[in-house]
Amino acid sequence: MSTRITLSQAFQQGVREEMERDDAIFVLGTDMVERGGHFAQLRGIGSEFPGRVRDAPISEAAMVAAGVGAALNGLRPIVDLNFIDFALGAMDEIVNQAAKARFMWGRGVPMVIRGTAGIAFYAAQHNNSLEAGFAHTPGLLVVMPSTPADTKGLIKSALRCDDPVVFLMHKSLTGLRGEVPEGEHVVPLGEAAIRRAGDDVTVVAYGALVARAERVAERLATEGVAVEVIDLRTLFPLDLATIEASVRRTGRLVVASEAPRHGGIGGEIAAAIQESSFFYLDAPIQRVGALHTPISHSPPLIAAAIPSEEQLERAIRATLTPQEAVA
Amino acid sequence: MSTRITLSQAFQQGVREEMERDDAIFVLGTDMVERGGHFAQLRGIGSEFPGRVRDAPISEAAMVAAGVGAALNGLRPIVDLNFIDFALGAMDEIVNQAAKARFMWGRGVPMVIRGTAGIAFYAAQHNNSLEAGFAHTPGLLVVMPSTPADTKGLIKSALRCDDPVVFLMHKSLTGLRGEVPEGEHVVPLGEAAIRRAGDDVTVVAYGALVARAERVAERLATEGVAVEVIDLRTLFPLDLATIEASVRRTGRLVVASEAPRHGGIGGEIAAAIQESSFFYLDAPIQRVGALHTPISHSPPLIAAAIPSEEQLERAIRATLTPQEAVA
Amino acid sequence: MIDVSEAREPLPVSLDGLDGQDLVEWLATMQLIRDFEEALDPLCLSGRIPGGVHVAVGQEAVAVGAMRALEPGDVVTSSHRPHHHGLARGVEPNAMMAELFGRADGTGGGRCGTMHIAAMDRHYYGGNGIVGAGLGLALGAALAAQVRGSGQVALGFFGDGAVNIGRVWEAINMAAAWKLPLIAFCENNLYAVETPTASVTGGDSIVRRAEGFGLPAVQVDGQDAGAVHRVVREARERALAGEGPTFVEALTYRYQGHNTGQVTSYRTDAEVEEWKQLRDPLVRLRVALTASGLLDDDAYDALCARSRETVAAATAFADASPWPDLATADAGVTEIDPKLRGNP
Amino acid sequence: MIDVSEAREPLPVSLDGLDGQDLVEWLATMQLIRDFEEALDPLCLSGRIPGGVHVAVGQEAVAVGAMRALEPGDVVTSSHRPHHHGLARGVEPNAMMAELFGRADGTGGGRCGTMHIAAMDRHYYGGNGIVGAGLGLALGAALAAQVRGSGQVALGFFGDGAVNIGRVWEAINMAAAWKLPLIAFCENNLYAVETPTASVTGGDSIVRRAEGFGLPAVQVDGQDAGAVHRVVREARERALAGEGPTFVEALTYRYQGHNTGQVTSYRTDAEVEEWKQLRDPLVRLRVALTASGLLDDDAYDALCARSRETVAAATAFADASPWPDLATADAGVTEIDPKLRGNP
Ligand SMILES: Cc1ncc(C[n+]2csc(CCOP(=O)(O)OP(=O)(O)O)c2C)c(N)n1
Ligand SMILES: Cc1ncc(C[n+]2csc(CCOP(=O)(O)OP(=O)(O)O)c2C)c(N)n1
Ligand SMILES: [Mg+2]
Ligand SMILES: [Mg+2]
Repeated sequence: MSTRITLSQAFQQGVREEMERDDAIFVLGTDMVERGGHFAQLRGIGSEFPGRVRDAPISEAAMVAAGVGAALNGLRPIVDLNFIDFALGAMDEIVNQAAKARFMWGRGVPMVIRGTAGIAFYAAQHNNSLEAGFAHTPGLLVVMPSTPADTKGLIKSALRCDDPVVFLMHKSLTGLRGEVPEGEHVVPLGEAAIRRAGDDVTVVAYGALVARAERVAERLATEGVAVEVIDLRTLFPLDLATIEASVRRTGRLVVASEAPRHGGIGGEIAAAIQESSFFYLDAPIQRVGALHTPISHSPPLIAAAIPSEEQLERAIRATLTPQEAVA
Repeated sequence: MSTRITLSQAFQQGVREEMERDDAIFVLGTDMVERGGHFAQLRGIGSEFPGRVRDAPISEAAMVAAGVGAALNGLRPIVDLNFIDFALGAMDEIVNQAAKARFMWGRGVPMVIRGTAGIAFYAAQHNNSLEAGFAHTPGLLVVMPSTPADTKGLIKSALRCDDPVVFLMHKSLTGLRGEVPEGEHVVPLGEAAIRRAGDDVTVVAYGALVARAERVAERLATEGVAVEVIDLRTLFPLDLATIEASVRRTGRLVVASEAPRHGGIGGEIAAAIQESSFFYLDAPIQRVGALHTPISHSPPLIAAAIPSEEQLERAIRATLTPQEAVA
Repeated sequence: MIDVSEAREPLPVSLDGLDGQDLVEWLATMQLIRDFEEALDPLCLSGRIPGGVHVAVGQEAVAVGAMRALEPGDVVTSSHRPHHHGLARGVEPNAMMAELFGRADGTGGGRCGTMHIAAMDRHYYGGNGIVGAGLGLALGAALAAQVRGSGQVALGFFGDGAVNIGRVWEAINMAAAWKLPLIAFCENNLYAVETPTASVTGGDSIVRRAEGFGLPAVQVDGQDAGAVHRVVREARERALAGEGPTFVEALTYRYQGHNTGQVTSYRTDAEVEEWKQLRDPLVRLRVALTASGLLDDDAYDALCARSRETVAAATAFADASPWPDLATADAGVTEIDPKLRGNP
Repeated sequence: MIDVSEAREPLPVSLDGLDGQDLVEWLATMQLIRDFEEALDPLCLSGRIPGGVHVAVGQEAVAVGAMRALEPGDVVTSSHRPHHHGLARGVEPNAMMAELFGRADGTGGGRCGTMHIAAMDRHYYGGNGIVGAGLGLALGAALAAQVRGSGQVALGFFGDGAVNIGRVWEAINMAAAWKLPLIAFCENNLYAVETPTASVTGGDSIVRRAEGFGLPAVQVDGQDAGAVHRVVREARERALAGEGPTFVEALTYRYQGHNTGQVTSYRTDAEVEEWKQLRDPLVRLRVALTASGLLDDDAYDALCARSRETVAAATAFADASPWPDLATADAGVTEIDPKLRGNP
């Protein structure tokens, strides 16, 4: 059985089922009890689980700290940070406390840090791409689903994980609808999904770029180019095995992300794959990402800063006809 | 004229000369006036420049915020964060305020954020490698010198730059001695240095790994392997042009960093170089970095987590005899 | 706060010692703010303004009263609810509206949008998307003012929700310890999004909390522009006399939801009505000006007409303004052009 | 604080209602802490302990008085100056010393070192390298205690320097707003590294600052173990009665420099001598116990001998302990082994 619901509702379904299963899950964030969070993502949960959802003051550092301490003392908190940008006010708590407790003390911190991420409205300070920084932080897991079904399946896994998971939900996918299996539907952390099979070029993406890559793949299929689209889903740990297997077949790789290209997760993937699969590559790995700039308010400026379908297509074509650079 | 002084003294010399040159430079940090900062790096400056050095409360967020606001209102602050790890308590101020002001408002934030970085004692919470995150943040420049002369030359450039510069000084290099030119010695931001020329393999490193790479290069020279060692010095913007020119000669690249290898700056360099210089590469680019773990207190555990000379050597050798992976 | 349990008509305002012509300008600016902001919701809902905005309808006296107590060289920073501050500081309505529309003629050429509109030439460092962060910039401006001996003060606005952001207290402590010329200005409109701030805030008084940091803290009726003006004026004088920062808590109210189109079911109609009927800052100022003969009905009508025209003209200006040049999307991020050496 | 201007001998302590045998154990633990910590400087300088340590010589009564007011199930978090808390909580001296040496038999197998020694089985979440951060973990433990109805309280230690870290006040506000069973315990030893905290702190009283956040705040003589014990006991009772958190400021003093081998030129010899002569927590407790016949000189000497033996044994144990297994350098970072799928 499945129902067609939004990504946000799928998140809620996953949280609800886990809260029914496990009394230790506890939700903390601003405007949670009545509104269900800034994006109403948990609307209703407050009254369904009295005492297990709490409205916090605007104190991101204390929210995360409270989550860490509560996790060490028997709860499994979801700390809802609203926009993930506000994690910047709680970085010590995330990086120095949550991420390091298991290593130092042998006790995990089962906590989900939820944040709305990706590029959309509200300009520079609400459109930071922090995922690469989290993925570089030993002790954190990082998740960013692109479909409602994965959102449910991944939040269930995150809530069963004994370590801190940064759970990123893309602003522009909140209302995305899709079939979501009812009941026990669990997507393991650390496993990518092949969204579309193809033997010519591998495209790795996550978040809002997955659908964009699928559309480009569809277009290129009409020209006879078979693009394999891999949705990372989990950003740490990366599923390099799946990417590697694909690239060893296609010989070509494009990695796409909405984060500034420079220093993003695409660099890690490109570096790892060229290292492991150098002799399988028929062309340089292409990376597609945002310009090295804060995000603007004006829609055309936003669009100019982040990867378009055209840009993705150009990158794919570049792997098909690599230019011998002039020596 | 030059004198043989420590990296810390070279920093001080650069700061002193710039403070003499420019009245707007102002120093803010804990224990600055008498002690000259936690590492005595500015000892004496407090009494030499009365009113221009101030002891701050332990309030990293307010220190950086004060730096940003003061920079917008006519000062050129040095905000000394002691260990760079404490920047985690000021991330919003660094990433959302300092880094974005010029983009949003057209006015730069001439501020140096100094921090002691790199891997050494004091365990997990005092040994975060934050440089990759800063380099991924549009609006920030990032510097990490490896010699006393560069430290002087780069702090002078940083203090003349109209944008926020994160200035990282390696814990274990504080007392490193070297010849430092007196007076006007300026090292431009964004230019790498070739520490040792060679035509067989290029090694790119920064911070404490530069000297390690030089020692390995020396050893390998006895076997007839000519290693070119490039010291990045500035981590953003990267001097990809210099690396590229070198790799196009050597055909082989190793990137070394003490940060966790996964997600570090090495990934960016490897990705960019394989893209720009794919057909010049004779072997996969190797990256050497720390294990994906917080840093321990115990010296052997620290040593096991970060790149050793042996590891660097293995990586260099791997580029000399690349293994055709089994298909 | 004044006890309103017996009041049936708008409360008086305190205009002693203020210049009559100035006060008429205050009312005109407050009217402009109201008309400007009331025009925004439909513009957002129709998509002409991309995204939503936080409007401060009901909070006009705070902005005008405070801003008119400052001098042109003083520094002001704002919050995520910034239009009233910006307009009171003299940001051009045309340029503000064009910025909201995301157009080339906006204050930031379309880069900033609602929360970052600034006027650096007026020492107005703009709104801030991060609760409490504007105060930090004001802190720094005050530090520079002290170090440079520039004779400026800096005023940072923030909401009641920000009193639970730790960095706000770091800034206040630093200003108090160093006797910086800072005015920490809390617009207490009782709610943070949908959460009554009192329900998540320890203690029963924001000013008492502030006093613990060693600076004078005054609560003022934020719907009385004159009263706000007086406390800011006094705070400014203290600051310039080297006596350090002042904390101001202005009791005010936002009539609309937190953001465009948002419901307000978390508060009672009676509460909203009481603020509108008895405390509306525009009505109160108008009544006082009329009573003292400074503003007759014709003059008031003319003022309102000018305000409406200004807003209409701003909307037309914004509509006519071109989209930004896409080639500049990543220009001016830093002074050094990183592309020079191959990245990014 | 007691006025000591006329005092010429150690001040009395307040032991009313406390059990005599308990008090002897307190003194023994305080002596152990002192001997243990006094042994550390030479061990650091000779390199047997890698890096330096922050010792709390002079602050023993704070740790013992507070810890003995808690129950085994209560949660405790510490700071960068953590050995006295750890030893008072019952961390084995052998395991603590081995950890300081970086050896396999240390509490953290050499991973933690001085600032992160913990005893999770004793609900002691260890020291913290980040000023003020321990309080945040205690906050969370108190939240879990409240939600789970576990009957625990949580106590978080921090220094006077931490009162200017914003997150400390975020935590205190949250605890006050939610009436959490938290004891926020400030060890005020007057200095943060070399900076007199008063010189960078607005207001003239830490407890007054705390009161502004809506919780009771008490100042106590931190060199009087009995007095510390009483305020923590009372705070614990309040917490368990659902009345919420308490802020405690204990006035204390560190005799040595901030970190191993550091100078103390920022304070006068007279100040140090006054604390040592009139307020030393061990001397004061011993004098009281002797006067009340609970401890004669022989028993005291035996207690001191045991303490010295314990420290000597711990040092020998640490010396004999092997280095950690290098193959585990990156083990147990997360429950999922990322290597499974090819990274990192
Ligand atoms: C650090 C941070 N946390 C959360 C938010 C999301 N947010 C925006 S406005 C707001 C409420 C602010 O309330 P208040 O300070 O009272 O200002 P008001 O909206 O009432 O003017 C919140 C939670 C934010 N922008 N920044
Ligand atoms: C957030 C942060 N900033 C700075 C430091 C560096 N530091 C370590 S201890 C210390 C002084 C702390 O003073 P106090 O809180 O009074 O504790 P005490 O050392 O007196 O016990 C400082 C500044 C730190 N560890 N964490
Ligand atoms: Mg409010
Ligand atoms: Mg102290």
